Amino acid sequence: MYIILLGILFLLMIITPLIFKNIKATGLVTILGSLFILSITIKIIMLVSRFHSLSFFNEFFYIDSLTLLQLLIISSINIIVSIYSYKYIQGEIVEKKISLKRGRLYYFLFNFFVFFMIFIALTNNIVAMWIGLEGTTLTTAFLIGFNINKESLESAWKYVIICSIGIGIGFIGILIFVNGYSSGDPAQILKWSHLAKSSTPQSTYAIKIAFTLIFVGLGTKAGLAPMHTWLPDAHSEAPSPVSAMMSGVLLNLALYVILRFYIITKHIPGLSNTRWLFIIFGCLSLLISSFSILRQLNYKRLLAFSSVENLGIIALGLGIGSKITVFGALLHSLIHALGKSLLFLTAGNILSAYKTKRIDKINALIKTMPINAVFLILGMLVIVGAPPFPSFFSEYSIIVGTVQSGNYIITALYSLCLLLVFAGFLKVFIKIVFNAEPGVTYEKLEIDKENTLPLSLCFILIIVMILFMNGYLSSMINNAVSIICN
Amino acid sequence: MQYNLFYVMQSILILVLSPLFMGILKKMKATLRGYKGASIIQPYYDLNKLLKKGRVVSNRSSFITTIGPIVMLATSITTVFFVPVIFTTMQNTIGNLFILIFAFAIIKIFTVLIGLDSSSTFGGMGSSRESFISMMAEPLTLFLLTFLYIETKDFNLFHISFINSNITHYDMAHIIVMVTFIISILAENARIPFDNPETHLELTMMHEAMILDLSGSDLFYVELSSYIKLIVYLVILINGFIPIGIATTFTFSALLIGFLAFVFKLLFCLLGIAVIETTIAKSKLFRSAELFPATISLGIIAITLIYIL
Amino acid sequence: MLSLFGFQNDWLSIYFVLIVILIFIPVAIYTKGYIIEYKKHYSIKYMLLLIILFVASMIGVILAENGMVFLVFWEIMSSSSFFLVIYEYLHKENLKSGIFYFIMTHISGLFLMVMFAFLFKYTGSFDFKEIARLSMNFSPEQKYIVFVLALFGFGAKMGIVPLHAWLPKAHPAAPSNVSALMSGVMLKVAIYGFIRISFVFLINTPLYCGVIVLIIGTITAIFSILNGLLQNNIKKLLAYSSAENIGLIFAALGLSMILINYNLKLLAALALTAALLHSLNHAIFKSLLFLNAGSVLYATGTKNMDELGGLNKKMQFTSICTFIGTCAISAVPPFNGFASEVLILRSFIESITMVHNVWIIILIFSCGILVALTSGAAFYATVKSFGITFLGKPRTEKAQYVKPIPLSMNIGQGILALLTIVTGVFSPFIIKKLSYYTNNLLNTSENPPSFINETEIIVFTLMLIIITLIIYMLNKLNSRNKNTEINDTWACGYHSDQPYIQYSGSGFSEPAAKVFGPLTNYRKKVSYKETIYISEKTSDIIEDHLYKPILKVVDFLTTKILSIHYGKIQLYLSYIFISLILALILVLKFL
Amino acid sequence: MIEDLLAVILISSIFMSGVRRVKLVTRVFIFQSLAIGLIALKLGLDTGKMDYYILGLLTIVTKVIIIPIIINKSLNQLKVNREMDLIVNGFISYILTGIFIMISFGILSSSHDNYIKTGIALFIIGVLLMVARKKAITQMIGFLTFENGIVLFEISLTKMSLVIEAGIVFEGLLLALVMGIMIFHINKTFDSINTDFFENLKE
Repeated sequence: MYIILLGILFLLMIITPLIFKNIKATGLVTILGSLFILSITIKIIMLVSRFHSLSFFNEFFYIDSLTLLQLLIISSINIIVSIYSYKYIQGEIVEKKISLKRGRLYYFLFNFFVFFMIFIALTNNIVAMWIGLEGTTLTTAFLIGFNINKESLESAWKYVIICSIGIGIGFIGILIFVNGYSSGDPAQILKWSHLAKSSTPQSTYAIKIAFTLIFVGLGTKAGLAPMHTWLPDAHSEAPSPVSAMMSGVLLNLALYVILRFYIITKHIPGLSNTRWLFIIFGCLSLLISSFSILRQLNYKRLLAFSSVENLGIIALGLGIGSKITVFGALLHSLIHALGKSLLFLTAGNILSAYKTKRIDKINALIKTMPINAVFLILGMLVIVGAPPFPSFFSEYSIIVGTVQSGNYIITALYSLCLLLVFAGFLKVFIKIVFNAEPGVTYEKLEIDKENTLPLSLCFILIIVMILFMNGYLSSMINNAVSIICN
Repeated sequence: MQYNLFYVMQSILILVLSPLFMGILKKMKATLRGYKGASIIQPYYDLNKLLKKGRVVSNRSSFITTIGPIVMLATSITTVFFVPVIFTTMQNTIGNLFILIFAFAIIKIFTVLIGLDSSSTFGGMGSSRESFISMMAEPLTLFLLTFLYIETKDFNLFHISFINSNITHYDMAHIIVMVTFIISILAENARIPFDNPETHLELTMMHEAMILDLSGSDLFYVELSSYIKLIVYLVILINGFIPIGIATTFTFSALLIGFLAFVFKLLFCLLGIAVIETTIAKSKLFRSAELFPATISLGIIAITLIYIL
Repeated sequence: MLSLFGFQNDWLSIYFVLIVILIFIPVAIYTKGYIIEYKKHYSIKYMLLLIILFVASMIGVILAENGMVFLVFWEIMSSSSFFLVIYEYLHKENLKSGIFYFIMTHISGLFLMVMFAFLFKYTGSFDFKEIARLSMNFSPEQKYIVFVLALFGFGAKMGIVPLHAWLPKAHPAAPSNVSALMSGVMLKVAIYGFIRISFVFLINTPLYCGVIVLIIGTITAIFSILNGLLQNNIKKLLAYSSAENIGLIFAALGLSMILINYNLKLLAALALTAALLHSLNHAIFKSLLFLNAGSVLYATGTKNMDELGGLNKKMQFTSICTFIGTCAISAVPPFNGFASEVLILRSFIESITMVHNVWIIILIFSCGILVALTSGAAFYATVKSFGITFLGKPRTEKAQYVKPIPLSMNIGQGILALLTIVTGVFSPFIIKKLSYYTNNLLNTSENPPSFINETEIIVFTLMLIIITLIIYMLNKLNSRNKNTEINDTWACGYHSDQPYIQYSGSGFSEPAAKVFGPLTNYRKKVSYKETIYISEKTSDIIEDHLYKPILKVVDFLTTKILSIHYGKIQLYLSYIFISLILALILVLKFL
Repeated sequence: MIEDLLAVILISSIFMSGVRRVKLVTRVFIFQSLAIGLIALKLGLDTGKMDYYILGLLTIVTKVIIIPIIINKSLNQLKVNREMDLIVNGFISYILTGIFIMISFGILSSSHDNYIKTGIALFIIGVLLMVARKKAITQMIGFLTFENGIVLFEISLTKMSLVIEAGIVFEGLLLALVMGIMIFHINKTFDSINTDFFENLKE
């Protein structure tokens, strides 16, 4: 029922920009639709909390707590971003940066993008997950190259090539993976819920290869280093709402797909060591991104690197694999989505006010754009893991987990990277917000008040998360943890 | 009760006689240098003269100059009541060495600040040097305390002199620490080789430079306080290290012996200072600063000697 | 009552909470007047909010009974103090030092996080009671690990060498009321944490832990006070002096740890009492001095003592308060610095006679010498700061035309000055109370003797006051019919009204610079340009030789790692394939 | 028949790795795709399963007809349709592909599945085209070659449901379309499709 409802909703949302010429109406429809999606998500959450898991359409769709987490992330970020887009696109059109047609294209692609993400989260079919990922590549490729100029085209091209190769590799992995189970019932073989329960495959060797291919291939899409190279380019060039969506949700979702395969792989005897892939690539991502953050000239690029870093943290947490770290990783994916969206959207506001992404061109934001400055600082605190924000607990639980499992080197490395990221963030954002050049008087900009509703909404969600962290949220995450750790 | 009365009396004795001892010191120096010198009660005349004079105060001076000399004198008078002179027992509750040592810090801080108070060049110079010297001399105080504590397991000077009074044979460490303390006395009381108390030459003076802008009664207080301070230091030296002969029972003969022994030892100490001051020239500030590392290593040797030998 | 809310209520926490509150009240009163100055450029509500958050989080840290709660409050304390440090953000250096501070404090936070993770690993709990119950039975290695992490974690916050570099940067940058809180209270919170870990949890640490703490504490004390001595910025000098006092406290703690190891519990309790008392005393007099520095800054607009001088005429009350603070920090009786200084020296001296290991004796003795030297240097430094700033003649116009100080600021200073005297005179009673608790903590079987003769210091004080009054009366009598002439200071016949004939701040500390110059990287340059011009510079050698190389390494690595993102898509693709091949090899061969 | 077609694929692909002219590469690619499509059709004929027919037809329609049209369209706008300076020149490219294919065949020596072997050869060549060439269009063809390899894998390894297979092929087509549109825009903005100009974003 709900799935059909969702499908119809998306159909409407996708068609609207094609039919309606009015950009405002399209925007409103999108906001309305995302509201509906959120309410459906909440409804589904309530259902699942009662039945533990649900499946629809001959198990083509399957919902458990892990899915719920993704759904929650997608739908909450979606509503924030669609509210943001409403003013953003209008502003762009008013400033004659884009034509009306492109504005409608934006909504078309954006809704498609969201559709694919929800599809990935809901589907039970492992190949369908892949299709969904490929679909997000297709839609976001245009969204990244949205402002057709040299930089955005370059980044879009890199994105398309690198991600399609990655996804191609992942697909080979999936093929081999499925082949490893070919003795089973052909009707069931592509179903994740079936695979997770099924007995050992014919060849664990093939599964090993397959999982590595899947990990590296889809890891490209998830932005794990050293396959992350497309990410800073794409995130810095895409329109800010798209960056927020990609950074907060899409990367996470790609990791989610890997995780689904990992859950299957993990239960095969002798293959639980594949978790080292998570640890190694997680650490690599942490290292590379944290050092890169130290010397960035472009604040959106900085945020992109931070996404790599946070994905590294999540991967590390999943890789360590004890209950506490997995809990931390899942919690972190949630708070990172919110925090990073907050930062990207604020960055978008700053970009539209200053027309530059260069850090050294922006000073004394607290004087010129006080509201955005406050959100920027708050977002920074969320991302670097300052309490009482949940990111502190998620990052800390990973420290506890690494110590508990005896991987002290990883603890040291992890702490070092956290420190470096902290230093890098602090240097840049404190400079942007507080630094005042002597002899310059800073006037308050009118644009400051524009488009702050989504920011405050985002922050309210974070506050809500703090409040619910010990209650419903943690029980939901704990359910998800038990799916992974079993 | 009679003990306490006697304590007060012996302390008042010191108080009253301290200018006399300074006169004796000056006389000794003069004799050693081969001239006649002033009478030994000359310091009383000097002090009396100062007391009679009016004050000349710098228009820059502050409450430091107003209260400083008074507090300095009061402090040094107070310390006198915290030391044994010719009689000591184990019953006494006051007389902790820490309080004595730190009480001199009151005098020091006021002298130094008075130097800075009148905004003259000399004062600043004197203060700076005095602070420097006293900083370097600080570890020597520690030696004193440490060593006496090792010997007697006590910090009370009355108890220390009581316990030490029957020691006749002094070991090496004892002598070494005594020497370091003597150096410390010279440094804290602005004697040669650290400072020349007689001249008013800008290159050589420290203590005099600081009180250069005082006059009249202010100068009286400061001078008297410095006399008393020197004598108290010497009393600590005498009764801490060589208390032999000090009265430990409250009989007339013992008190007499104690008095004679004390006077003899004090005169001997003054003679020692006079000899040092006539034979050694005041050394450069940084040269004299070098004396401290030397003394510190001496002290370390002394303390380790106790443990290794 | 407190434990109802999951908070700690043993005497240690209560004691430190008392310190926080004791300092906070006068500082809060002071703040009322002090912030007027900021109205023009900055938001006042923001500052008040942050200060309340800051103080509340400190109390939270102290009262926390759970590792997580502790860490949360700890981090909130760090972030709120950071935003307070950069409160005057229009000055660029403040931002820089604020960032440096926050990074250092984050290092501290990370170490503590790892430490609590280890405690969790060993005991399976974050609850302090549970940890305290199980931590006694730790193996020596486990104790070492926890101890080292605690040392770095709390040490970075306290500012022990070599992690002290943020202190002299952050304190001058922060508004003075905030520096008073930071130096007076926040450092004590770190000390509290360290005591809780090493005395309440670990109790019997291995011998070398104590040795390390003792050595580090002593080095911190002597190093920072020699650096502080050469500063001309009042607040920087005070910041270094804070590090020095922390070093002293730390040395006393180390001594106590060593003594516990030799089962000399009574003496250990003495050293611990000394540390605790000094924490209180330092909190009071250092806050007082920072508030005074704030008043000077408020009135004249400069922190550089070479531009000041002669403020006693126009800021009588402040100068008296500063004088009291200076006396306290120079351990002049009967002010409060004296009592704890005596206790510290006493514990050093007594332990020399009690310990029976020659090498430990030599260590304690040499540390004792350095501690004594430190107290001498502290005297030198604070006399410099008071004398140059308040006495003599105004050196520049800034010191000539001063703003009047609001009443509330004076009240704040006055309360603290009063506290300095009260806690000094009544220190024996405080010591008695404290030693009761420390003896309890260390389980000494014997009855604790009184560490200091209670009557003596009071007798001394009373005598001093009475004699002073008598002399004062006599002086009045004596000077009744004599005239007092008030004149310019005689300047050997030159113009005596020239302020530059006075000793400057750097001149005052010149002797020390000559002897200890290499320790502080002191450089002097004399140049001739119309007149002789002398420029001096000091820098922190640890910053130069430890921090900068590390930064260089990080910089180098950054350059190398950044060159990964070369911009060529072909290269990027090859990364994917290389990592694929490597991952395959890894998975197939090693896993 | 199938073996012959596989041979065609291998030969064409090795040729692809060293050819400089973009048009020629495209033609070889068409041949290759056609062969793959034919293989799928032949398999369908042999086994009688609908899946193979659909796959074969879809492959032919998209890769032999639609995608070449897209490529040609973008090629027509180019001034230079020749790889000017290769990162790895033709000679070495041939040798490299030979070596890599040899190694991969060596690794797979235990398997007798020629589809997989050929598929891997296609992967290698696709990757080579993407890594060692500078023109965006060559990279696109490299990617499509890579995808052809995937199709061969698919043929060999699994049987999936119709919808899914259609989805996969359809997405391949869409991707090619997206790339084509991008090349069009790139050519318009950069006045070239040389990826050497793609170095604005670094660090």
